[in-house]
Amino acid sequence: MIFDINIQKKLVSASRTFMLDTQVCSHQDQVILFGPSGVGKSLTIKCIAGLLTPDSGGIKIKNRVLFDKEKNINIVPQERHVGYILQNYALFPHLTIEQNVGFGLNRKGLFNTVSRDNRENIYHWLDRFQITDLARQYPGQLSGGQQQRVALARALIIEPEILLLDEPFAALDKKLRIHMREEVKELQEELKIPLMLITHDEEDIKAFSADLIEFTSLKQVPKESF
Amino acid sequence: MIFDINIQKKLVSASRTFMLDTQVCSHQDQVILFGPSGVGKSLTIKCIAGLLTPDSGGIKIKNRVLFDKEKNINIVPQERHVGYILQNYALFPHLTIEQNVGFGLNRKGLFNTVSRDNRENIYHWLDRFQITDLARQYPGQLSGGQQQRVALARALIIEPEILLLDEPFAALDKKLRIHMREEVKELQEELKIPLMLITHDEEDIKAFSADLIEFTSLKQVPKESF
Amino acid sequence: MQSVMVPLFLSLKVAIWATLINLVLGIAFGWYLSQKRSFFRQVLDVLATLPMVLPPTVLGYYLLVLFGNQTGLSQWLETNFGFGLIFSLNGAIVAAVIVTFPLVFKPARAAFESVDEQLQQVGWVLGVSKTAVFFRVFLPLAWRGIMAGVLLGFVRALGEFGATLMVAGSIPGKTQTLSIAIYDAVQAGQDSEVNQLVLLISVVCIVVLVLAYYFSPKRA
Amino acid sequence: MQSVMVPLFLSLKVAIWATLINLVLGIAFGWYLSQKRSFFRQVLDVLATLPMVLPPTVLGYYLLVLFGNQTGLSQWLETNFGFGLIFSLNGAIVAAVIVTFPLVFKPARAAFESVDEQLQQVGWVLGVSKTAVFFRVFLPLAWRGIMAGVLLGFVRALGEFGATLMVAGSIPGKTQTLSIAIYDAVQAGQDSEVNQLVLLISVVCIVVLVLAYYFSPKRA
Amino acid sequence: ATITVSAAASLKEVFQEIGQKFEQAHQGHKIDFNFGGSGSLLQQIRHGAPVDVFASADLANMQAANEGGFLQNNRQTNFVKNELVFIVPAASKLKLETLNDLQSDEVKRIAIGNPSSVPAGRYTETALKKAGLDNALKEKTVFTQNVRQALEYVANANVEAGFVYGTDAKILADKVKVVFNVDLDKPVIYPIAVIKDSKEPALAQQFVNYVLSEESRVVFDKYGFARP
Ligand SMILES: Nc1ncnc2c1ncn2[C@@H]1O[C@H](COP(=O)(O)OP(=O)(O)OP(=O)(O)O)[C@@H](O)[C@H]1O
Ligand SMILES: Nc1ncnc2c1ncn2[C@@H]1O[C@H](COP(=O)(O)OP(=O)(O)OP(=O)(O)O)[C@@H](O)[C@H]1O
Ligand code: MOO
Ligand SMILES: [Mg+2]
Ligand SMILES: [Mg+2]
Repeated sequence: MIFDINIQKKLVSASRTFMLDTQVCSHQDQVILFGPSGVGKSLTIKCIAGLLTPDSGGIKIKNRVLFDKEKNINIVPQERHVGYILQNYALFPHLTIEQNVGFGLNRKGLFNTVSRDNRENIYHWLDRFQITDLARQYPGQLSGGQQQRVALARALIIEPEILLLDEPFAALDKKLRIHMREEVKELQEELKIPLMLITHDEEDIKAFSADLIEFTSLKQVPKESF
Repeated sequence: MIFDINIQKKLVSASRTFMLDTQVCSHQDQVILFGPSGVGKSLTIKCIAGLLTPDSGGIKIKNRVLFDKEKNINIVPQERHVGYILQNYALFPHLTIEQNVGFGLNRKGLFNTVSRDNRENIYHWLDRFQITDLARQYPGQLSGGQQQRVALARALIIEPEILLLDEPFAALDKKLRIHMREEVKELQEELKIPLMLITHDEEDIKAFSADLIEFTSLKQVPKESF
Repeated sequence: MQSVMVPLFLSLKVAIWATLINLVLGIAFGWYLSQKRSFFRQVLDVLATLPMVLPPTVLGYYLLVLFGNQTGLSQWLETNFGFGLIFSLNGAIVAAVIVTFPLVFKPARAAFESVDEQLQQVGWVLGVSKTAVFFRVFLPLAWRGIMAGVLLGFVRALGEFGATLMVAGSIPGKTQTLSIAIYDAVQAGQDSEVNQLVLLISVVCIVVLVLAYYFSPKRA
Repeated sequence: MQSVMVPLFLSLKVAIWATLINLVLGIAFGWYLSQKRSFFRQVLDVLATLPMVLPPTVLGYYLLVLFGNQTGLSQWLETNFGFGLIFSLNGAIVAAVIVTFPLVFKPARAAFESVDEQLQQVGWVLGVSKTAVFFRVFLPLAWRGIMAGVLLGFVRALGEFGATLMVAGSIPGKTQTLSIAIYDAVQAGQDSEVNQLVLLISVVCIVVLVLAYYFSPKRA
Repeated sequence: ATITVSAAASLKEVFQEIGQKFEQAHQGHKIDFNFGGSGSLLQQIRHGAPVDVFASADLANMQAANEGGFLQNNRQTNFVKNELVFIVPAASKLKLETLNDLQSDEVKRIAIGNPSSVPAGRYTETALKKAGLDNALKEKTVFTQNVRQALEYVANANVEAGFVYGTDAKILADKVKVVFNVDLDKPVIYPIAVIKDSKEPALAQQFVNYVLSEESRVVFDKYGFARP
């Protein structure tokens, strides 16, 4: 079993309670989550990255336990080694593209300077994603599709052990989308790391030979039942 | 002529200069902009909304001059009456969904309270976009697709005279995308207002009987030439 | 007890007026400075900050010279508005405003500068007037920083005594504020009275800070 | 001229030390308060703000009692660290820190609270340690608000004299800072010396503020 | 009517008591006191503060007021005299009997009002000069901003000795002890005067007269102020 996920989380906000209840079990190392807007795809991936702590259940990926409520295991995000792309990119606004992409290469340092060793690596990724000429820009000076590619480069450069991609190609034009899809596929196949992808794009579904997990909106429970 | 746009704008940033040079002329009241990432589609639409002032040229829509460098005309954003959806939504983080959607209904008031008259209107739009149960939430508590629908509702509720939509359905699942597309089409046809849409989705191109304007990346000039 | 209530009341009057004035002027000035970086605006910023570097008593001395009858200012105010500054609570309020102004406008400026400009633009495009966008988008988003400054200003105004003493004097029942009363009591070696007054001013301060805390917006 | 340089030097020493201490303690405290809303943290916030409400001279009086020979504190410091507080520049620094601490931590707290939490989380997921994320993401994003407070603190420390005077005394060449010298000159009616000293302290203040302006990040 | 009396800080307690008695004796009239350092009070008067009576703790400030033309009929009257006293903390075990004993190594710090602005400091400086001690003691002196600050240093035992007015020492009689009165060539004299711009000159003069009366004398005695 590569993906063995079973988590529950109650999110309470004014006048509404959302109940996340996800089961994902798969022997394949590629998994695609799809389904209507607001069913909890992004929240699920957030739990796996360690940014949201489920109320109960467990997360096991490639036999590595990331979270287990009963055994009281909860690996900190820093130790989960995931490549995670948020739906809204979340680039660091005060850093250049170069610094953004290189952020995770320096795990202890207190400065955002890019070392010479890392620079080569960073430019390699910028090249691959066709954003080399943006290296010295700030995120606020980039187009939507450019930002998305920066987010991808930043997540992939750290050689993660798991890839969690939340609609990673949504802002790209068709040609670029095909290119980036190939890049991700290649990387995944080369490193043999588990990949979890959220998408609304049928082309993605066709391109990856992934296990398809459909999220239905059934899990949303009206407030009264709590 | 419904769309008569001819604008130039030079954007200088560290180690890079982007030259926007857009010509869009169309007799149709629906126009779709498409093309590779970073060619200037979003910037063009921003100029039309009045948030970026071109260096030269003019913008005339349905014979209304919004901008004319030579005649020194530059209508302020408040008076352009556009329904504008940004690629990153830009919802007001401190306001509830209800307040976000109702924001433009109150043009002079100094408070964000929603009046009873407006509430009915707001809920009408929330219903149409299937986000009624989110009315009291804050943007930070919404999924990507939900945020996008809020941005749409906020832009459309003010009965704009021009619609400028920057990849408005990118974060929606297929079913919802079809539904929202229909909503926008209906509205446009009902109000007969000019619509300009940026998209990477071929379905959009098929669904609208729009004039297709392809942006090529030719206009990007290397720094040396300045 | 009555002898304590009068200075307390005077102190509150000074601090509340100074805070209200700062709330308007400080926010407006901070906003103005945040709108554009320019040499002129920076000069204004520095000038408005300068009074803070002077010992309050010295500042009070300058205010005395400025408001005194050697410049026409005092007489002009007096004849036109019946509004004296020397030896009056008005003088104490003006002194408190000048002393606390930088505490308010500087954090306000920083807070305004940190707000995402795009949000105000979206407000404009939605047809909402600039003033309304300021009140409905910018102000609430900058509120946390503004409040920090306003609270600092209030507390400082409550404790201010150097400049006040010089301009407004220490007239019991008229201009003797709580902090001047404390100073006097310390000078006179009246330990129990000092403790009583310090307790009182601390309670006022605590109450205001706690109230402000409960009315401040929670983190999203 | 020499008579002016010594107090100036002492003033700068006090203000710079106080600012450095505040830079560390104020930011740390502001950060701590911003991390979670709790009753306990709010109590700490209020307690640290309280000294501001006291007239500095009165605060100085309390510090004198606390550091003085009557409690063991002073002797203990003296024998163990050779570190006296009364009538020494150390005392002036401690007084300046206490007076300016709220000016630094309150805006810092507000600035930290306004930073998008998601960005720090992204930093963690990228495998970067909490400390490093603090320095590389949180601190730069909150820098504007922090700087506003730090500058206010510096200027105030430069001008502080009430509490300093009480604790450190006014020993020419040893603890007589510029602001105390100004006060003395005003009291003695030495108008031309007053103007000279005020000009000097203003120039120092202006230079620092302008430098800070040029080193502050531009708006994105 | 109401008059404002600006009086030196050291007169606070005694003037408040006299003021109360005056108000009782002159029904319908009220006195607002404004206490502060004599120098500050003079500055306020110079800049147009509405003051009716000025009572200074030294002759120099009153002199300056007179020269500035602020006194009615250029008239001023001396009303009390104070003593300069040498004090030590109540618990002090040091044997100090004359000014010369201050040179002892056991005396590390001496609190003195700043001679450039504090009258008491000026008197002290003169006395020390006369005894030929001013240079010898230079290293030990801590200048204070007013007399009361010197008193506090002694009361809190932060200094081994200090010079204050007799009336000050009386306030904290439980914390400081007076060792001896310092002999002065020029005595510590407090003058009082009606201000020229007074809107109630008659009442102001009445108050000055009351301060000079035998009725007030009793109160001054109680607080330790001598006849001029
Ligand atoms: N902080 C929160 N508090 C309350 N509810 C929340 C919070 N965050 C998310 N939700 C709710 O959880 C649900 C799932 O959100 P999620 O972002 O996982 O959706 P999604 O499946 O990714 O949808 P989309 O395709 O639109 O991105 C949504 O209905 C949302 O309103
Ligand atoms: N403030 C700025 N300073 C400098 N360059 C900028 C700035 N804003 C945008 N640009 C550049 O302008 C170009 C056009 O940006 P725009 O957002 O219009 O692209 P787009 O066509 O919408 O692309 P996408 O499909 O990726 O959203 C980009 O290459 C971008 O880097
Ligand atoms: O009361 Mo005074 O003027 O400090 O000697
Ligand atoms: Mg999502
Ligand atoms: Mg775009």
